[in-house]
Amino acid sequence: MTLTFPEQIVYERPRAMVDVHTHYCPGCTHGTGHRLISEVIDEMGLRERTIGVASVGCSVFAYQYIDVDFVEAAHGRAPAMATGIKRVLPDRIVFTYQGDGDLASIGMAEIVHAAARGEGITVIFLNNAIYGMTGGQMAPTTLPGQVTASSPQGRDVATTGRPIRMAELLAALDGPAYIVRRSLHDPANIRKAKKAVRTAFEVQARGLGFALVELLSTCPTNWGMDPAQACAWVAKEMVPVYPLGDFKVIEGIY
Amino acid sequence: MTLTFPEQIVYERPRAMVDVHTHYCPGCTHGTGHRLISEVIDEMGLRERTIGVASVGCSVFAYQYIDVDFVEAAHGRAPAMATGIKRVLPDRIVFTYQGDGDLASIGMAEIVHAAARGEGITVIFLNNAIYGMTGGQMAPTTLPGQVTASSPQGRDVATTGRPIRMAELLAALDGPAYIVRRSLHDPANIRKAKKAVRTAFEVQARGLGFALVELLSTCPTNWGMDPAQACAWVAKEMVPVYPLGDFKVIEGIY
Amino acid sequence: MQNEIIIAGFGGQGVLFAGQILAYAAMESGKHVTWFPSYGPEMRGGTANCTVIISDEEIGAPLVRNPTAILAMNLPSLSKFEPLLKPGGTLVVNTTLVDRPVERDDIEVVAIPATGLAETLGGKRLANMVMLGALLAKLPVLLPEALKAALENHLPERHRHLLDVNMEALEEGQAQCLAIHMPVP
Amino acid sequence: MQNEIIIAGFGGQGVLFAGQILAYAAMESGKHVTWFPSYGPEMRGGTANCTVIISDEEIGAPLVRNPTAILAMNLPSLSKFEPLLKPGGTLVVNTTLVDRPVERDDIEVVAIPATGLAETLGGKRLANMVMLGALLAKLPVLLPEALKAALENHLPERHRHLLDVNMEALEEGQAQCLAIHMPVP
Amino acid sequence: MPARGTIVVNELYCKGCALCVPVCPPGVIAIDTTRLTLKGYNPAVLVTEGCTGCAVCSVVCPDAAITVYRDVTPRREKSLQVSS
Amino acid sequence: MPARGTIVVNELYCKGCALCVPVCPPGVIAIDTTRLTLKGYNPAVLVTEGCTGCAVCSVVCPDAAITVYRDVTPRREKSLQVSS
Amino acid sequence: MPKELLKGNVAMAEAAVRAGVEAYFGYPITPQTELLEHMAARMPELGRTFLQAESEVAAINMVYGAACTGARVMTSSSSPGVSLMLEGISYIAGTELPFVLIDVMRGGPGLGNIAPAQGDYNQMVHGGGHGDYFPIVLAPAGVQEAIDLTVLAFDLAEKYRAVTVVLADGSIGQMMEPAELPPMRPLRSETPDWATDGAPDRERRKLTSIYLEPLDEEVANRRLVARRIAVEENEVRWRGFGLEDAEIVVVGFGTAGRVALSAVRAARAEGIPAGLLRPISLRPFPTQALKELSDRARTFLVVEMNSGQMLADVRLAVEGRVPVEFYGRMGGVVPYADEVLAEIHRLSRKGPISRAIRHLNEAEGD
Amino acid sequence: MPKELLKGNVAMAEAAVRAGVEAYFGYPITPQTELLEHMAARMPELGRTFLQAESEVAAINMVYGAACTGARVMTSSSSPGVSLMLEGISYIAGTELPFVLIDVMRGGPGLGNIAPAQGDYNQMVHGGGHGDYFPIVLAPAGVQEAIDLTVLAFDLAEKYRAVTVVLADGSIGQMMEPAELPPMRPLRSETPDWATDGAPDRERRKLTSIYLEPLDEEVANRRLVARRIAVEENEVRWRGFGLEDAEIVVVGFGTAGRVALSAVRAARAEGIPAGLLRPISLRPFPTQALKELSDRARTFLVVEMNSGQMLADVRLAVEGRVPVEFYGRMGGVVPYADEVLAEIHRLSRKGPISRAIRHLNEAEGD
Ligand SMILES: Cc1ncc(C[n+]2csc(CCOP(=O)(O)OP(=O)(O)O)c2C)c(N)n1
Ligand SMILES: Cc1ncc(C[n+]2csc(CCOP(=O)(O)OP(=O)(O)O)c2C)c(N)n1
Ligand code: SF4
Ligand code: SF4
Ligand code: SF4
Ligand code: SF4
Repeated sequence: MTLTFPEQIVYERPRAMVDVHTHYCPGCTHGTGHRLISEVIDEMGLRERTIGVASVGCSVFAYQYIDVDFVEAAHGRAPAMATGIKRVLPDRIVFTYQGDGDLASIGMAEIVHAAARGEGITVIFLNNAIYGMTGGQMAPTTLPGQVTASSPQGRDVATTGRPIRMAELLAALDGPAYIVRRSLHDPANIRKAKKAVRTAFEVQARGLGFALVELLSTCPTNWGMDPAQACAWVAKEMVPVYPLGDFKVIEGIY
Repeated sequence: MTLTFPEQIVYERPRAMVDVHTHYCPGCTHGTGHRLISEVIDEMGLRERTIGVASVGCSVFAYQYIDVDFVEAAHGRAPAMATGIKRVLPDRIVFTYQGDGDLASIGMAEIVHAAARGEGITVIFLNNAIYGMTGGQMAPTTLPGQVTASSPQGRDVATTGRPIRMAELLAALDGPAYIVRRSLHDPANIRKAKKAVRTAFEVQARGLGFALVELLSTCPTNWGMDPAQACAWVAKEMVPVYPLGDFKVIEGIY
Repeated sequence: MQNEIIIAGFGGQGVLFAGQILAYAAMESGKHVTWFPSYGPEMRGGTANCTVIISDEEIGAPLVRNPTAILAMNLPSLSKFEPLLKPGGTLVVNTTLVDRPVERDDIEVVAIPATGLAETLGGKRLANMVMLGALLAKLPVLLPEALKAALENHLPERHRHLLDVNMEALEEGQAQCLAIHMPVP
Repeated sequence: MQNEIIIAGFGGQGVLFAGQILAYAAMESGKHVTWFPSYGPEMRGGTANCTVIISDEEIGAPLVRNPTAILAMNLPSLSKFEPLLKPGGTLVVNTTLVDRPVERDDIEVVAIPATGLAETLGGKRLANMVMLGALLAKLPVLLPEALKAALENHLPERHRHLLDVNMEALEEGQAQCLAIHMPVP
Repeated sequence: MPARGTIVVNELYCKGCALCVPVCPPGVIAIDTTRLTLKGYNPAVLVTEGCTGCAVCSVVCPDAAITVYRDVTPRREKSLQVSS
Repeated sequence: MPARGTIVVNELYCKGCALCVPVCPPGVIAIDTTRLTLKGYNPAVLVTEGCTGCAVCSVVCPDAAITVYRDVTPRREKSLQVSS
Repeated sequence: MPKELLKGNVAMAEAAVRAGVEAYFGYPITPQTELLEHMAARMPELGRTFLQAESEVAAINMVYGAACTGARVMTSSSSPGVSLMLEGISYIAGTELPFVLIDVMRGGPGLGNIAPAQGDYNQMVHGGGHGDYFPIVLAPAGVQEAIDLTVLAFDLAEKYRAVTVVLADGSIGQMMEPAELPPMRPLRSETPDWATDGAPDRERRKLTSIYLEPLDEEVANRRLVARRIAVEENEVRWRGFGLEDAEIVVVGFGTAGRVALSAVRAARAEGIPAGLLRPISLRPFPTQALKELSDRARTFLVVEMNSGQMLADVRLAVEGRVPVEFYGRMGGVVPYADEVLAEIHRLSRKGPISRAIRHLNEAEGD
Repeated sequence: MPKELLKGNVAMAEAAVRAGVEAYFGYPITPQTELLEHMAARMPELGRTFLQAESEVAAINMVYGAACTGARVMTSSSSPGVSLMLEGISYIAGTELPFVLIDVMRGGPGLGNIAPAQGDYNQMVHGGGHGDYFPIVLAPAGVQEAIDLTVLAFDLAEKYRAVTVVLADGSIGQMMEPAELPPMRPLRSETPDWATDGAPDRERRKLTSIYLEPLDEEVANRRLVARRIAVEENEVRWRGFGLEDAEIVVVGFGTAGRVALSAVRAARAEGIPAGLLRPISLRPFPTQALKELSDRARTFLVVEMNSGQMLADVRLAVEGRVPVEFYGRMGGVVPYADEVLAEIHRLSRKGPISRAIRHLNEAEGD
């Protein structure tokens, strides 16, 4: 849009976001995740040297929404694909955008090894405690007792174990430089999340190593809630299981 | 052999070890690992209700040496295969025997998820810091600077990361009941290792959950050392990187 | 003798369920029947549709290019399917959500404010039954009783309390249809 | 004209290297040649062998059922390969490690205490060259010079200092062969 | 006197999720149930006076549908430079 | 008086790795370089008097090739029952 | 049992339950997911094993383990997920264990889409995994057949100790039709004599796919080939329509076969002597039946939802005696009956080369 | 360059280096490992990328990423490892990216053994992965050819934006022969116009294998089919021996082809009119050449180190004009020339059915 007094704009849609209506459900915080990344790409001026790696999940179409070169990985393999790109183009900014089924279930080996190698990539990990794309089955991150399409009686920890806390797990490795967890359920947390996303890109730009930001996210559709309820559920149910905070921050990042 | 005074025997080859010459190189502590498991199976009287899962590595023929029902898994997938067995035969004792390439490299997803689910299996994990079977390539457990067939200049942590310490990594999960590291390089440590292996089988027999014993092991052949040097190298080089000890022991095991 | 019916609308309008009720009714009337949905994430937020084929003999293709009847519950559905309807076929339009006239003149049109009527009966969600009722009035592929029986037997437990209003919606659809539909000259 | 030579012994006896030297010599003498090893873990601890085929024309199969010559550096190798040797073929046996006589009488046998001789020359590991020397003396498939040149050019750097003793071992093998080998009546 | 501002909701993006409604401090945003966007959603709209241009709605909007304008005060201008 | 014992090395299993040699407290085990086993290894053997039957060699033997005998003392017997 | 209106995925799942499946391991993927979800609800309530694996790789290896114990076990997936299972499938085949895989095919290659397709024909029928092994492959064309073949799959898998695949396209999984489920079978009472179930009082058992000595591996391979031959002799299944006097024989499986049925009916209604052979068993393939038809028919038309994979098997049966033409749609496109009818018209007029092939050449430009 | 005595695995690795490969990602597996090890030494010293991946799954997806940037990239593995790569291969094919895979085949199925075998023919030639895609497959029969085909593989991969496979059996990887390496090529200087390399001053690019709309996916599928047709027209390669007057045509690839050469030579020495056709490109397959021969020859004998996989492609070419017999060894057994010669003798006498088939039936018992 053309503006007569541009200096009056307090907030405007990031340039790095493509001007299209997304396929995400109303209120799905995947959109928020995309927005934060786009804002950071704008602020850091990375648009022309960034390569995004979309994963298989509801965010499969991330490549349609963020205005940088993009590839679409196989389910769970985004970190391996990003490794392939970063190794041949070390001066580019390479990030993956992955859901919890993608990263914590089928993609466990690839994320652990990318982190252990200290691969110089940025991973934005959206944890919504469920498989959204396929219609709401249990993820490794699903909460105890949570009813999903593949845990109709509620997740039974006796047979399926407790939720996997990826940030804590990866922080147990020597490789990573920056591992934190934030949430997208309210303005204050979204602002913190934005800072973390920016740091995660700066870590890469400064060549400090592997950076991952876990973002607690909503899936109103498969949780069977309206968007506001979903945000409240994140605060009430998810945050206690997935404490927000910094799990690994090497010297020199802050 | 027939013994006139059986009561005089202080030590004899465990009954659970098949009477064959193994294919292992002279002094390779894979043999020691097999022996400890066999002793425990004898002592606990498990021979007739145990199912072993051999993995792909030099121990691929474990099924020929330990006298229980045995299956041979695909490379890295032993924990998944063991899960399949244990789920349909919950009252049997199911254990896997895996090398570090098998468990820590290609098998990362399967071991992490089996541990996270708290799968009621016992995992004996031999860490010899190299791929033995295929002729001495780098493993995720290879020490910094260690020369291998695929790290001819010595492992470069800048491009391949630091060694993955599996016991510490898995201990970061909520699922496992018992995660310890021991070593096979001298009599005192072998005795401790034996106790740990026994505990790991007891944890399963008592239905307490997932148990894993990481055993530091030698590969004289691919390390280019004689067996005694190899044991010394474990003590001098490996133990500092892979500290021995208990990393997770839930209530009620000891 | 084979009838091919496409029911299309927004995700929330119960088009898949309407198709299933039709299919149950056909089955219980001893006919061959197939129900084929649009599926997967492309449905998310967007539009949904299903194809119900009712026949006296074994059914071959589960999808047809030119159906014999279409229930268009919103504008996008009308735009997408009107051109495909077989000449002489039946088009039921939910005029509440469709603000333009039908374009073709080689088909039978039933224009009915289904959503509007549904609201008077107890809620938008009943529009699908109103449309079904209207269809049967125009195209007697099945006996209304069969549809009612299907509703009776297959309305999910959690909606049991809505059985009566669903029945009324069906009847209202039929009644209105005979009254209001405008055959093309 | 094609010669097929199998060299077999314990892992540590340098049978693969002996085969490679033979192959280099053949290549540098302008012949077609293939070197095919036994490989993989089954070698571990156990025995190793390789097949070297030297020919004047393009070589087909890289493995043969009945070779024209065999170098048996230990007992298991003799037992395994003696029966396979082509009638009239050449069998070189390392008598130091083989305590039984050769069984077949339709072949040419060179019995030589290669390991023993090697020790006198500077170490067991030279037995492979002694065997090679003996083979060439009996079966002049290549010129001894070619073999020496091959050693010269392809002995790994870290063994360079052993070049001379390797040469001697070759010569010793040749010399002994003419002296000691026992043609079958 | 309180800062004055306004918002523009782009109906190409807005899905009427209503996340912006409760977070608005002066409570001047509401969902317009009388209209459907081209995509079939009831859009958010500024319903009364009082927008301070605090931009909190834009922070929660998953679809980056909101543009926020406000009278520039020196303080804000400084912080603007910081963040862009 | 020190306990007396002896070992038998099964040459079907022994690979002459020599791990048992240095760990033997009285140092009575050695590798016999004059003989090859059927598998082609120089086996370990008990070379002199003095084996106490402490069984430490059997603890390190990767091939479970060693059987250890010793005069039974009550103490040892007790601990035996414990571990079996 | 009375007929019910059942969705293909649910019907196959419940059929497996009634056939006595003891353990299910799987991973969600569209358009197969309802199958897994039905198992998630049913298996625990019956005290049987359901586990959502961390991946298809893990799922197939869990199946491998469970199969070693002699249990009736299965998994299900769709195209990309099945690709991830191929190493495990090869291992299970090499270990000569029975199990059932249901592949509900979607558009490919790669991530492709979730629409119905038949692009996994070669992958399943001709062994996508490494080495020589021969799964039995059954292709349903409707919900009732999907039920019947699922039950049959378990019996054949155990009879031949063979990997058995129910190869359905997405439309079979997603559509609803009236169908009758079989009665609930009792669970298997005894354990096969090869199972590694850690049982007392017998010689220990080993199950593995490794034979380090090639001659031993060859013996194992021969057992597999021998079973393949036995399967080819005993288990061929197909359905025909109007073949008695057919001059134009249309061949298609699964949904493509249904579409072809509509087209053939329409053609006959116009007096064109067309007929349909719909292979039900893809391996073993109805080679003999096609051979015999090729002595009578004037021409063959193969219809597939892929670029022409079964086509090769038809041509191997016909061996050039009569022309074999092809009409295929790819990438998740389900052909309409009128497209196939147009091909039949063309052939009945001995027209120009197939439209399908024409498209393909047109595409050469881009 | 002068000839050197080179091991096949090392020769292929160095050939790739000289052909300008910029990145190698792989995972150790016998009998391919020396290839990876050579890359581990060479690539870093040249400032290029070598990374030992955590698995074959990771390796192929690293290749996928690197290929997206337009870099010359490759991986190598052996049978079970290749099975794990199939999902990734299908993705790369669906994204229309070039890359080179070297598969040094071993005995299977399952873990099998590490001996030379040809059991991955169907997996590689007929698309082991899901969906319709068509790798170019080249099969060397010696070290020199392994070098030449490795270099060619990169050129063809880029020319057709196709997955290109060098399909070698274990013996090719393990044997040493005198061979000449090509000169070192300069590295690629410009980037293809489809590459996602994050470059400034141009429209952003997307590379993906997803086409949610079936009609779009079908267009992509047609591009793949069109390339397949172009490849079939331009890239067929094979070698013949004594075909001019051959009544018995032996067909074999790779090591089986070499063994057959010895047998055919011996047969001709005995005055038997035998000839050899050794396919070098398995896809595209030398169908035309075989078709023409089938008009002259009396009978065909296919020799493979598997249960008869290429056999089907030969039969499709011959279309029943003359008998096609088969002799195969499986599980890592390399046939000796005398076995093939015996088959030729039998055929020259028009003897009973093939010994190979005979074994198979014998085996039926067990
Ligand atoms: C190999 C493979 N397996 C399974 C699938 C099906 N699949 C697509 S997305 C998905 C899970 C997505 O969940 P998540 O990663 O949590 O992302 P979300 O949709 O919740 O954002 C699955 C299982 C697939 N596409 N490929
Ligand atoms: C899918 C697959 N990839 C690779 C291999 C080759 N391979 C066999 S064993 C092995 C590594 C073994 O190393 P480790 O697990 O450390 O056991 P070790 O031999 O050292 O005891 C590899 C890579 C294989 N058999 N299968
Ligand atoms: S299904 Fe869930 S995760 Fe996916 S777009 Fe909708 S709300 Fe977001
Ligand atoms: S190679 Fe290493 S690990 Fe393998 S048997 Fe020999 S010493 Fe042991
Ligand atoms: S948050 Fe954004 S999308 Fe949601 S209602 Fe407000 S403006 Fe619309
Ligand atoms: S430790 Fe065992 S194998 Fe090694 S030398 Fe002693 S007895 Fe022999």
